[in-house]
Amino acid sequence: MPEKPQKITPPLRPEFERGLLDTADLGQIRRPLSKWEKITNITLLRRVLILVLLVSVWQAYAVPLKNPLMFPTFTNTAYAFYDAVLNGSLLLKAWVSIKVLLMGYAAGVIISMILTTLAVATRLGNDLLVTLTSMFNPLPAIALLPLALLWFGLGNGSMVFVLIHAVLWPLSLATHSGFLSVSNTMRMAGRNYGLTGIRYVGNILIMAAFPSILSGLKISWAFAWRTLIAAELVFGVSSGSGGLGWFIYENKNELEIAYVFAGLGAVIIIGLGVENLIFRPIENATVRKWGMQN
Amino acid sequence: MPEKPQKITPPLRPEFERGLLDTADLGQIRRPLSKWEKITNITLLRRVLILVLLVSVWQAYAVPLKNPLMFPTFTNTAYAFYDAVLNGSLLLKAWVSIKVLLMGYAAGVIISMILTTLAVATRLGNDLLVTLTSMFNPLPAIALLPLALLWFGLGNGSMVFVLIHAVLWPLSLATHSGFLSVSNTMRMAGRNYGLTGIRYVGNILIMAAFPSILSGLKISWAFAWRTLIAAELVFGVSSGSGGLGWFIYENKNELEIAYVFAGLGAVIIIGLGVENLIFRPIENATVRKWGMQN
Amino acid sequence: SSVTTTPARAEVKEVRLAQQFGIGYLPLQMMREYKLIEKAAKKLGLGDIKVTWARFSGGAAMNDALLSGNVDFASGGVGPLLTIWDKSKGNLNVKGVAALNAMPLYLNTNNPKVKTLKDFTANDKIALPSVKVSVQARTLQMAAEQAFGPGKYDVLDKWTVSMKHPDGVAALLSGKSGITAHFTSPPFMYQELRDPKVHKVISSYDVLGGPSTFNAVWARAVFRNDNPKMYKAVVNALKKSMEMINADKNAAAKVYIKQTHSKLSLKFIEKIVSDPEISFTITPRNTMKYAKFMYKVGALNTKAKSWKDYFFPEIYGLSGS
Amino acid sequence: MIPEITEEVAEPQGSATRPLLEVDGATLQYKTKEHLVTATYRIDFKVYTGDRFILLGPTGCGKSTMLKGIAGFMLPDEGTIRLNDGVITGPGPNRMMVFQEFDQLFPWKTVKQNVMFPMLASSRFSRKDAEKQAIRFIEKVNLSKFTDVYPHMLSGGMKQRVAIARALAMEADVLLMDEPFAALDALTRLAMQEELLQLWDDLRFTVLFVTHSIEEAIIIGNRILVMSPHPGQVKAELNVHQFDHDNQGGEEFKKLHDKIHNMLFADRILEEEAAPHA
Amino acid sequence: MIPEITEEVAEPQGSATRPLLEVDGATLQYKTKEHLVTATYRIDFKVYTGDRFILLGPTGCGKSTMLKGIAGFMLPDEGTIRLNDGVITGPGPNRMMVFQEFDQLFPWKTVKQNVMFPMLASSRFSRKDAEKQAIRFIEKVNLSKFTDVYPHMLSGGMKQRVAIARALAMEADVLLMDEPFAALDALTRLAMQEELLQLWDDLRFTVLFVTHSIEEAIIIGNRILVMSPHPGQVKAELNVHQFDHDNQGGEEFKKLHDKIHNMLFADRILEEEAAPHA
Ligand SMILES: Nc1ncnc2c1ncn2[C@@H]1O[C@H](COP(=O)(O)OP(=O)(O)OP(=O)(O)O)[C@@H](O)[C@H]1O
Ligand SMILES: Nc1ncnc2c1ncn2[C@@H]1O[C@H](COP(=O)(O)OP(=O)(O)OP(=O)(O)O)[C@@H](O)[C@H]1O
Ligand SMILES: [Mg+2]
Ligand SMILES: [Mg+2]
Repeated sequence: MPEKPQKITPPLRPEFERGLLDTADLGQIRRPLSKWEKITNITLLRRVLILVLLVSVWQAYAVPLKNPLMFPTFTNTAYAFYDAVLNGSLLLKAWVSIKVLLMGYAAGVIISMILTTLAVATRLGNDLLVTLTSMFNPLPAIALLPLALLWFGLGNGSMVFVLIHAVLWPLSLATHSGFLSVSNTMRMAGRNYGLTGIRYVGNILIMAAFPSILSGLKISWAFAWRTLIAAELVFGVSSGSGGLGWFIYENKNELEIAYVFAGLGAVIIIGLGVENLIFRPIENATVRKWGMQN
Repeated sequence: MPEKPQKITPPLRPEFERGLLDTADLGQIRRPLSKWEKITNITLLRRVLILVLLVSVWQAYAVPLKNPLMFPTFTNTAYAFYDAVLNGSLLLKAWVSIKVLLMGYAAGVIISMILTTLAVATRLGNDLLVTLTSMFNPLPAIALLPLALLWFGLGNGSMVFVLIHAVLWPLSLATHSGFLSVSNTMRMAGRNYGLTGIRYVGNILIMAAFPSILSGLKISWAFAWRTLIAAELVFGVSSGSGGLGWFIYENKNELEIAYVFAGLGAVIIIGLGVENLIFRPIENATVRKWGMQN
Repeated sequence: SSVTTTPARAEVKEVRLAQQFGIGYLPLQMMREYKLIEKAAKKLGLGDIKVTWARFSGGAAMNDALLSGNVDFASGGVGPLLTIWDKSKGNLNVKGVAALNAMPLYLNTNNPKVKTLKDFTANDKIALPSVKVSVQARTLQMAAEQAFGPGKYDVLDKWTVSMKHPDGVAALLSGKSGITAHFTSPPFMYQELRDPKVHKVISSYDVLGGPSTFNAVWARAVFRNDNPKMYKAVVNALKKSMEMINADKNAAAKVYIKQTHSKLSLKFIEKIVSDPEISFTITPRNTMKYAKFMYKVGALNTKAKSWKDYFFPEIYGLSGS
Repeated sequence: MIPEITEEVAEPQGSATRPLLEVDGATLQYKTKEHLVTATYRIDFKVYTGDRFILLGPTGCGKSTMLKGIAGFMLPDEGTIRLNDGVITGPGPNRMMVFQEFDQLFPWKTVKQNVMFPMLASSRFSRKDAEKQAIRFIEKVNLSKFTDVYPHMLSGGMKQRVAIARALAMEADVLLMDEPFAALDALTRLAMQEELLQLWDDLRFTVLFVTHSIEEAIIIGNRILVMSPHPGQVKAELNVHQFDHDNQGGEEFKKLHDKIHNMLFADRILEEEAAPHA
Repeated sequence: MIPEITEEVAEPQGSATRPLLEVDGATLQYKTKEHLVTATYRIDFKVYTGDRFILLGPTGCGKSTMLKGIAGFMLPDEGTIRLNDGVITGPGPNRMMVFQEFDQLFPWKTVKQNVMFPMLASSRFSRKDAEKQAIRFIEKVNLSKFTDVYPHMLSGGMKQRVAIARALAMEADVLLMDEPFAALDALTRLAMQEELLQLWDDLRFTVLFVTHSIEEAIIIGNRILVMSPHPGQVKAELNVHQFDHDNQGGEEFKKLHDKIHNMLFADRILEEEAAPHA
């Protein structure tokens, strides 16, 4: 039999035992950060940079384009925004829109919670949610117009109705999928403490599915806006009391495109505000803090 | 010292050891199901029941309402549908819409994957995604109109562009939140095998976040439809016969409301079909099978 | 025009026109059906050209298409024409090519108590295509000024509601949505009037003192400068289509049904087309009244001295107003 | 620490005559679209009030499944599981469970909130009492300094200790513990074992304890159910009330240890034999 | 099973003079918004090719954290960790890790696919070889009948065995095993220990092994790093290459066991002392 190749053997080392180290400078230990790291650590700074970049690209594209009726420059838009805020009633109109939006959003969220609770509690509820969602979610708001008019007439009632349509389905889909993904151990732990029905959903499922729910809330928030802007045109508003959608539409009709962009800019600013002043703090105080998201 | 109350002591029992049981009838053990359970076990049956119920409610509401201009009965709509399929070109129009839809959807999904991959790979990518999403997601399609026309002109290019807008943001939000929720152990396991960049995202993150991605895909599928129907009206048709959206618009103008509902019905039927023939099988073959959702 | 084009310069081989929905666009439908532009172009020596027809559900998108160079000729109401002329002055210089028709617009109501504008109360809601800016809204403002006195043109505005034509019809006829009046155009106003509960309050002809243009065609100056023959061909085709409609109303009605896949009866369409109030002509009628009014209320920055300010010279020979 | 018990081995009598928990021919199965896995097969055993009942057996023999059945998360496909003469139909806070998995803590609650939660959810304690109780038991598992920390900041062993504290603090009638000490180092484990026995001596709850350490089984339990795998079946029941930490080194202890060891060894057919069947 | 080793205790010489892995004053910290937790504090040790190096210490002393540092998931906030003279900057397939948590398997892959995955992902094996290797190692952990089952259908112990098979099958130079046998019953554990040692004898990989069982440490390892908690520090390093299963009962073994036991006991200040500081 041929000799096997020699096997590696780790060397023998002396044993030792030693006392504990001084831990006085424990709190001081930090990996040194380079200046660049320090600067790029500031989230706000990075995001503002992105915004500045976007604005520059816009301006650089729009100036040589010279087509203010299609695509005004940033400076023109900024001026229009300034003018609309100061002389027009952009802020008031935004406020009108936001009020309706919040009503519809809140109603949609509540209904969605009821529907998804039903869906996890009973199999019929589950079928109902799945079927309704796959049926109604793809329907454009225009489809709801006749029903909205029949049931709520003109005005905010109908608007809230279509906003619910915008919020309900995406939020339910995200929430439901989140509920279904909650780990079995966590579910069993909750049920072990005698939680059932609404308490079970509220104390266990909603919390454990919070990342999904949060993304559902963000998505449906955005869609509520989209729908609102579009619905204000369809439902119109008795003149005088229109919101942002109306502001955009009116200016579009008058071909005051810089003002149209200013209106859209208001939507963007509100979107950025909601993300950075509401959703991000919520995220930091919940899923981040709990280690459920990195 | 007062005597303590007597403590409960479990009784002593004889020990025993025994042989193994015969496991011949192992495969036969099943909890008997009642007839009712057996019937309600059939998902399709339950869902069809829900549909029948919805249709009945519709008919029962619409008949006494006697308002065919706003809300036609189910039977009228069914007839209109039948007529439109047979004599009109509903199927062809639906196909026209679906073709564009699929293009936009596919493009949106691909871009979303790129964007979210960037977002998990780099911090700047993350900021970019968060900022862009919170800015553009709330914007209605109308805002993109000038850009779409400038860049893509009339026709499918622009349509695909607004469809991407409909798909990209909600899908990215859901996917990104899913990525962030992947457990640390799973991430570390993946990276341990030397996976980085695109392979890491494809092999670990996308799979582990699949429930979230799937719900994002469903949501954005629905929104692609909503947007398509709306966009077909805005962009009109440059040639050919237009799609479902144009069918609805034409009939609306003719005050053929039953046909409008038939068009919307087609959207619903397609929605149900996609849910039951595409999304549910995918779910069953993936997240259900893998035990990631119950 | 100041720009002289050398005849040698090649013109485009394709012309793109946009139309909207409604009976007012019948001349365009005729042009499409009978390939009138193609024929006119051939006569002018342009050879075989391609004509592309785009359909839009609203004026805003159509204007975007025109401004971005995706269509060459747009069509729509007089109001939008004036707006785009005003706003594109010194830039793209959009002007009218020709009128498409003269058509009345009716304000109908289902409220039996309303006989004149003065009978409207806070309980009434007037639907019109878009509050304050549509032709209907302008006409209503002009009527209000006539009824309530100078400067009081906006007294009815607070009761107006934006609604697309078909939605307005459904709302008015169903009587369940709070809409009690609807300012609309053919064929919707005639469909409404078939219901005995509905009656007419005013017609735009009353307000403007005679037949007035409802729809027109417009284009960018640069297209006309670069493609004078093609432009001419379109104008000629327009003229030709008017002649054909006026020659055979029945045939025209058939074309309408064919082109729009309409399910309305031929009789109904023929009746509208033959209505003495309605005429198909390229001559602009009473457009200056709108121009003056809109300037007065600040909707236009430019004061038009004549209808020729916002139309291209090809039709200056006509007795427009 | 271990109660004195009359040595006579006889059918139980007196106040504790009726078993608290009776598992009677229970077969528990997992069903998926493609597989049917029989985790336990016609299992019988009785647990009396005050028992420290050990489930012992190789991995995959259905110990966790059995506990899930008793907790009410799974219903038997054959046979019955009765608690206090009533058939178990679902979970309830009278049976507190410590799971084998590390993700049983609620990540959105701090250590203290996690421990308080079942007490509040079951309305058995006022908020004040629950807090006091929570602090007491967090101290017992030596995590006082981590009271207000969220679970994701704890090591594996620390998480399991919080779960133990949570279950113990409820002072439930029945404790179901699934390898609760598996993630603990030898010394912490020893301390926890002592703590559990001490508590048992005070409160005399009934505990069902899953372990894979024969030693731990002998020390903790008063009776051991030895199971064999695939499908999980009862192999034997043994009395081990005589032993605790103090006589761990002794002859008797070693003999019993070896007896159980051999019993399991004999059974070592492992998973090879049985597997999910269609 | 255990290699013969010259008994002379001296600084290492010859081919294995240079350490494979050198941890030099490594401090590893977890930072969250509110807390800064120092998990290990200025840890030094050297691991040579072929070492079976044990990390031993109470829960929360930073064993898992140390492995994460070596695996490259965390960078030291102070000090360095060097592998083959290069500073570790990230994870790589030359260091295969078995995690402590049960969710380390990919739920979307069957047992076999899970085991094959690292082999394919690192392109070290062809698909065919990977499959052969996977089947071989699944057999080694006695799960052949579960080859095509998804992880959610396995018990806790079975999941851990799959993870072990996955790591072993890679035949990596360095194995990092975080309490891999904690969820296994005594017998399966024994079998796995033997399997690991057998494999080591064949392949002579280097393994860093976290355990909280002193016995397991002595049997598996050739050298033990004893750690003390809060923050995790090096307390001692011991040679244990002399011991294996066969002399487990012996006097020497027991003496060493007690020595380590006391060493850890002496240190039993527990978590009370230190906690997350701001
Ligand atoms: N969710 C599940 N779906 C299908 N089969 C399962 C599931 N959970 C467990 N099993 C199977 O049931 C059997 C018993 O599993 P169980 O978890 O009860 O074992 P155990 O005795 O607790 O093992 P361990 O000591 O490893 O925790 C195993 O064969 C396992 O494959
Ligand atoms: N993600 C984290 N965030 C903050 N602190 C953490 C985190 N993970 C662990 N720690 C802390 O770091 C210290 C060491 O944890 P580690 O997991 O390394 O311990 P361990 O020795 O592996 O313990 P065990 O034997 O229980 O697994 C503990 O005090 C723990 O609280
Ligand atoms: Mg188990
Ligand atoms: Mg650990």
